[in-house]
Amino acid sequence: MNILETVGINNYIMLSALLFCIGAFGLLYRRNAIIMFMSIEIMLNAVNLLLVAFSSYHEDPSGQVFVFFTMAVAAAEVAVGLAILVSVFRNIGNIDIDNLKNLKG
Amino acid sequence: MNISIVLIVLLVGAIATYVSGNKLASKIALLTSIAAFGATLYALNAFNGGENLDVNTIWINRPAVNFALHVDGLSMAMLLLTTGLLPLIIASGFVTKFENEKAIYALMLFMGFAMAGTFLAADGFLYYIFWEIALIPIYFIALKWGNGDIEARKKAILKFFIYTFAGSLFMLLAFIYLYTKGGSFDINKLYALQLNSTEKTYIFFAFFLAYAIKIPVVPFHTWQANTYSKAPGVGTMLLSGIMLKMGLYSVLRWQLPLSDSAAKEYMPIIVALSIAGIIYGAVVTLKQKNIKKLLAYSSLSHVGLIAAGLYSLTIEGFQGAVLQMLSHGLVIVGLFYVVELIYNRYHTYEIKEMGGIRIQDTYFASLFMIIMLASVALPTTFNFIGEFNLLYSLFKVNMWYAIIAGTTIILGAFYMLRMFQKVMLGGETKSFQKISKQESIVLVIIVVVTIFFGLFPQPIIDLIEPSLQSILTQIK
Amino acid sequence: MNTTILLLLFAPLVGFLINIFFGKSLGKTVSGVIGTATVFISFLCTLCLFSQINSGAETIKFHLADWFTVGSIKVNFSFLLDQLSVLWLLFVTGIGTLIHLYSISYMHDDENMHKFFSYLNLFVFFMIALVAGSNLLIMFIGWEGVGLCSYLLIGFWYKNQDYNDAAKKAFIMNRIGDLGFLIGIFILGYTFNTLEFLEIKSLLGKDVISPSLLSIAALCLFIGACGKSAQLPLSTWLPDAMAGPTPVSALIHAATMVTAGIFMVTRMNFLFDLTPDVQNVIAIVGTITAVVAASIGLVQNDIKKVLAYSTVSQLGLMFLALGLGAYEVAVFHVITHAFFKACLFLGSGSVIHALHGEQDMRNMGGLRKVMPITFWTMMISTLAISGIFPFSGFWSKDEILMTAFHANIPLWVIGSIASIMTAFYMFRLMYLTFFNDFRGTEEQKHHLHESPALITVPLIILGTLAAVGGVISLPGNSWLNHYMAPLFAHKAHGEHHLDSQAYMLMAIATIGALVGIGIAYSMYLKKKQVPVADNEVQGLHKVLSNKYYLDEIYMAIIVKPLYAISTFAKNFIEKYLSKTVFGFGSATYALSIQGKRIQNGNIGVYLFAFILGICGFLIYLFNIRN
Amino acid sequence: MSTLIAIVGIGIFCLLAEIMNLRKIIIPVTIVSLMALFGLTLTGNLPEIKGYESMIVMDSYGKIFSCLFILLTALLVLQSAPSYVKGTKVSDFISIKVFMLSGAVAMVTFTNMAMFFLGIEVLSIGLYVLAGSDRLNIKSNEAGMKYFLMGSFASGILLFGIAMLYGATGAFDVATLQEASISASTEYWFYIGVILITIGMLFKVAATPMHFWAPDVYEGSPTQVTAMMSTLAKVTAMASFFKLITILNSQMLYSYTEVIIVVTIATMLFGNIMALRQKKIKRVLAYSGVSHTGFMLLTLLNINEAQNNLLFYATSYAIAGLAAFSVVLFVIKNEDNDQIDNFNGLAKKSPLMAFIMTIALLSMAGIPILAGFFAKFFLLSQIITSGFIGLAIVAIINSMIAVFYYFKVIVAMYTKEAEYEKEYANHSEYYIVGIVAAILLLVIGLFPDALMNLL
Repeated sequence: MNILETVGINNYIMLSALLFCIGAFGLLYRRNAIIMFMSIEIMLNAVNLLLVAFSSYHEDPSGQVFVFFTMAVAAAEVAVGLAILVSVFRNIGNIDIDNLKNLKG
Repeated sequence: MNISIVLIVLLVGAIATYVSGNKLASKIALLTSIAAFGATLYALNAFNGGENLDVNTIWINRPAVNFALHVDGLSMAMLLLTTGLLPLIIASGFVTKFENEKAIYALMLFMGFAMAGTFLAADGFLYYIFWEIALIPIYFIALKWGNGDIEARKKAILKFFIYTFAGSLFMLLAFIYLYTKGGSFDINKLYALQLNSTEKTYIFFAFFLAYAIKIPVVPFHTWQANTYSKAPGVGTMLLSGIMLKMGLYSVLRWQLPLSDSAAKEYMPIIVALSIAGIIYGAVVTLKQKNIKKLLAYSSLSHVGLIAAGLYSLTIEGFQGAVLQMLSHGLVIVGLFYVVELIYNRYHTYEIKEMGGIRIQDTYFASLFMIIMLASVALPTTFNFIGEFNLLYSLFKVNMWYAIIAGTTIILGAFYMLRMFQKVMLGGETKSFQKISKQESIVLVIIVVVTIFFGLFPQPIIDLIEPSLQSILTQIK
Repeated sequence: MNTTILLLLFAPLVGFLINIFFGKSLGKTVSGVIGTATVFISFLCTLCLFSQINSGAETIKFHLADWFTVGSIKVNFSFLLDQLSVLWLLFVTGIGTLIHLYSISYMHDDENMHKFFSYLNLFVFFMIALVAGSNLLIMFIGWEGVGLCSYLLIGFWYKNQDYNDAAKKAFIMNRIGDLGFLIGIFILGYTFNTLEFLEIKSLLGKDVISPSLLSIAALCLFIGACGKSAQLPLSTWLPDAMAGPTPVSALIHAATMVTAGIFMVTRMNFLFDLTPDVQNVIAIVGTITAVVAASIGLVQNDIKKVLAYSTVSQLGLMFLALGLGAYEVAVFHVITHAFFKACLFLGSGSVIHALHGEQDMRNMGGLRKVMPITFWTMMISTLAISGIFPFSGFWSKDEILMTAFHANIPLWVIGSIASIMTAFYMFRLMYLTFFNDFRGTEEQKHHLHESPALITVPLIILGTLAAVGGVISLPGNSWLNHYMAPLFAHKAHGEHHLDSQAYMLMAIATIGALVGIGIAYSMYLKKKQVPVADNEVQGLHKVLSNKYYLDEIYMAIIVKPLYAISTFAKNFIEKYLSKTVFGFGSATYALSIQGKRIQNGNIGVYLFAFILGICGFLIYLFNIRN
Repeated sequence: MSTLIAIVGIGIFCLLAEIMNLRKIIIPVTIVSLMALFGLTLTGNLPEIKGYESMIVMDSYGKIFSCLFILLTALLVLQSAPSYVKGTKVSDFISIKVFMLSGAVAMVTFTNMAMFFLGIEVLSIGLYVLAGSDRLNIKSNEAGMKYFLMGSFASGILLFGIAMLYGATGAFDVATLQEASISASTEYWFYIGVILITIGMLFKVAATPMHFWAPDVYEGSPTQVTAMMSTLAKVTAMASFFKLITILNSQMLYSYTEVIIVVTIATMLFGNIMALRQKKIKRVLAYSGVSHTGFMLLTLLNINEAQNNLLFYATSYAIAGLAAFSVVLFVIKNEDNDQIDNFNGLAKKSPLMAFIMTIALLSMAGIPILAGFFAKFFLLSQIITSGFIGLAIVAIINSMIAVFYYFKVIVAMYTKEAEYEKEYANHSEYYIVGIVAAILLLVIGLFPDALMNLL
């Protein structure tokens, strides 16, 4: 509680927005699938941070509960993503996303 | 007894035709169409006896759409045209061997069903549905059984479809707009709607776009010649004989009464446009080398006159337009049938490859000539009555309209006689197998009917007059 | 009475139907006889009616059936038999019978003889409808109907495309006139709400219509008459129409159909009387036509063409009379003209028959001895047309010129010149055909013969009529004028007193004719000149033999441009119109290609677009909000 | 709630059946039980189970859409049956599909954003798996990868939006959010949240400019999965989007409306124009789906009156899609080749299938008497009533453009000759689904009232 008062909710929002943007730009600029996954994780964790901050701000636990949901979902997502990645790797031998350009037009 | 019986006969007949298989299909289709004609005649009798043949049942609650069919003289006349021509068109299909006969005959009947429905519908929504579904069968008929190179045909017919479809979508918009205003699609309620003049103008042009493309009025005609020349004979007959009358009929039934003030305001422009179409169509016709295209453009010219009569907003114009719709329907079917007969023997539509037919088959030549003369509106043919009324109505609007539009009787004679000369006259060049009795029946019927109504048109005039008067009152 | 009228009307129609449906199986002679008999029945009926309708008697109105209504106008199949129509019917059916008779022999070699007779019968039927109709539309039926028959008969030998061209031309030029007629009908119908002659006549008296509209109506009707009666500028079809068999030329293009214009103007005389301006136009057009056609006739070498131009010229004279309001004079000339011109055509047919189709006068000559009956009947008719006393043409032409003299001296002068020319070219025709030595091939010479009785009998009858036809309207004591008096509002123009002026005019006319004959005599009989071949003519002669290049001019200013426009429209406008309309389609189609470039399969691009979208959203919404 | 539980039960049954070696009965049992569930849910005879703070409430909107989803899933499962005949993975895939259905139902019945989020993730993750399920096919891999990357990006944005909503209101439940959306004193975070959620949902429904994934993923995925994406997933996302907007933004600001209009127009145009030149049937259907999304987005302009229209449009679109994909599956036996050329001469070989395809395409094109016509009609009358006449004209122009590519397929079926002897996947399941869908299209067209009166 103390921390929140000293730092201020706006800064939390800014921080998580910043983190979110870092994730987004990572996704945009990097071509390595693993790094892209990590970027997505950063984005999701930015949201988690935000949720926790709001939870604290509102003195309401449901935000923190939601974080658990998010983490579960993120884990599931990454699991599926990695599975796809593995099969991509098996097929083309690398994980450079630029090689995936067969579908277009 | 109500009028839906005709629709039911046609629809059931279409299904029966498809089910019956390729061998029987043509016969069943012919029987069905004759039955539908019989039903129409029966209905006509009842109608003349003062019986109420209308149907009105609720179909959809939201939006309020009724399955409403209304019979008045005008609808009756158009219905007669549709069901009367259908047997002729089907019979004229007999000269050609189609693959998958059951499908084409079923589609023809289905199209007849849709067109008859269009002429009868007294509910805007129902009307629109009939109007639109009439497009589907003709699209397939032209696509599947048409002639010429498949790629070119495909393109031409798709253009036709999209073009007409585009026009009717604007009509749909207009209908929806009217519905949001009045909360009903019922024709009488739509008539009673109070709209301001801006709204009427928009409504007028939305409808105009749909009908101008369908009729077609120059410059919206670019689909026509190609489609006619690509479609098979029966398709062309359906298109030119009945389908383009849908547009003309709709002008009378829907556009003018719903947008009266705009109709009056823009009358001179639209009439002038139609008249330009007459001349333009006739001029373009002159130099056509393909006989089907020639007839298509001639049809453009004739229909321009009908449209001019309609938009002149006079009783003579209306009357003439309806009469001319009927007579033009008959005659153009006859002409296209003649073309089919020649095509079956010469396998070409190019005029320059024809000639010297009269010398080999004078009977055929005589029938062709009478139909050709009817199309140039020789007195004592049905077409004359209509053309006279139409030109007279234009005269009432403005003498110059009549004079300019009247050049159609000169130019019409010019291109028709020229065509006849090149196709039929001259010395023998290619051998022409005489047409058989069965083949000539359709032509004989057309000739007899054309001359009969040329001499005794009054029953038809009496039939349509009251309804046209009431439409005119609605507009005025 | 009604039976008579029905019979009069429908006998030729029945003949037509029999011939068209059963003619082939009936055989040539039978179909010819049926064709002739039915027209003869009509003639008898007409005689019967004629005996009942005399001057001043009530006219007969016969209502056959209702036809249709246009707005408030009722149009019925009804017929009006009065002095005018009966008179006209008399010579239509009378001459018609003779020409049918003639055709039995003349057309005997043609395989489609039954068709020929059926068309002729149909023609007579329509002509009767035209003449006997009691309203403008029935007249119009007949009007277009005879045009149709004319088309069919000119193109009777349809194997030859030139003939078909001539037929087509006749039909189309007639249609130009028909449009005028139709507009005239519209004006009258619109103004009077009726198309019945008698009703219009009675309504015209009341002052309800603006004179200018009336003038336009009259002018339109006159344009119709121009088309049918081959007046300038719609005259060029008639000479071409000579492509048809000669009896057709005699019946349709000389005696009956081409006079329909005159009939119509006479029928509507009450209208034209009210529009002096239009009358002037008629007179001028008629006069010009008379002289122009006559001048062309001077140099024609085709025997039928000469007669055709002569017909045009004579019709011009009739219009001159009409324009001057002398309707009965015009009618008189129509009748005498019918006699001598029919005779001339049939005579020329006889000549052509003898020469197996040769029509060029340069290849004739010396036929006088071989074909005496033909020669003499034609000679009488030639004298008649040239206006030599006492043959019929003298009286009728003289009355026209006399009327012109009283009304307008220049018109009289021009009309007189036309008749001098007439005398010249007619005698030129006679000399070239019948005098001197035969100039054809040896083979033709062997086969030269006088025609059979079926041909000569009509010739003799017509020749007789041409000689004595003038008696019906002698100056001073005109039966015709008297008979037709009830039709016209005013006192007949033709009743000139036989004063010294009249005699002087007759003398001038006769001298003029003699001068014409004299020139022809000196050129073609004494000097035995033969016209030069077509490619050697020069100067004015060339202009004349090319008919003042009228056809070429029409070709250049109307037909060619029309074709050019048509080609332009077909190849250019249509194409680009279509391209414009479907340009929208092509444009979207082109966009589609560009779109496919963006969708390049690179996920980075997709994400970039995504993020751009987000940014756009946020910026737009927050800018608005703040 | 009980519907959801039942669905999950069916899914678990599928998994258990594998263990118990009952593979053969999985599909029939799933379909039958789904149909039973459909009936029960529709008639409302299912006992209502309360709990979990009522995070799921079966209101009429949720009920009808759930029924639609159940019906679609049942048909989709039936349609996909032939694809799993040989494989042993049948229970996995069927259960994934059923679980996706549970996600879909959650997405329209939620009363708490957590439920919504879970639903959308269940649906999405299931789709990622299915998209990449053809492991050895590089295209399938690519489709899965692309879908996954972009989908999780969108999920992140969505989640961020939810977090902002939470930040503004301190609650996840719908009632509170709805109040907050009306109240004037709501913090601006709320609106950021709304916008971000909108963006996330626009991705899910594949609206321009977030639609780029759709054609690629549709093309690369196994066809029966494509069918699922283009019908169930799209309709679900749309219904859910609609519900979200009703909750979060019922008093829509004009600027927001403008943005929706722009997106709508762009989506319709982009989808239609791009579809024109496609040579592959799945891409054509993908782009056509994009344009249909544009049409369905029109309902957002009148959230208070348009739920019927959305239901109607969604139903007719999804059913037409089902019919079309039955035929596509029938024709494209070989997964690698989905060129439109494959349809050449279909009318001769199998008139019935050609007819079904025709009906489906005509319905999508909006030709009268078929369901698609009424769908468009209702939409048009809705937007005209609210005064967007210009938008209506744009919609109409799009309908015209659409005819081009729909008819391209029809032309191929009816006029062209097959270049070589082609073998079709002659499975009765395709026939059944196709016929049922075609009949439904016709019946809905003849009696549009029946569907319109459901809501």
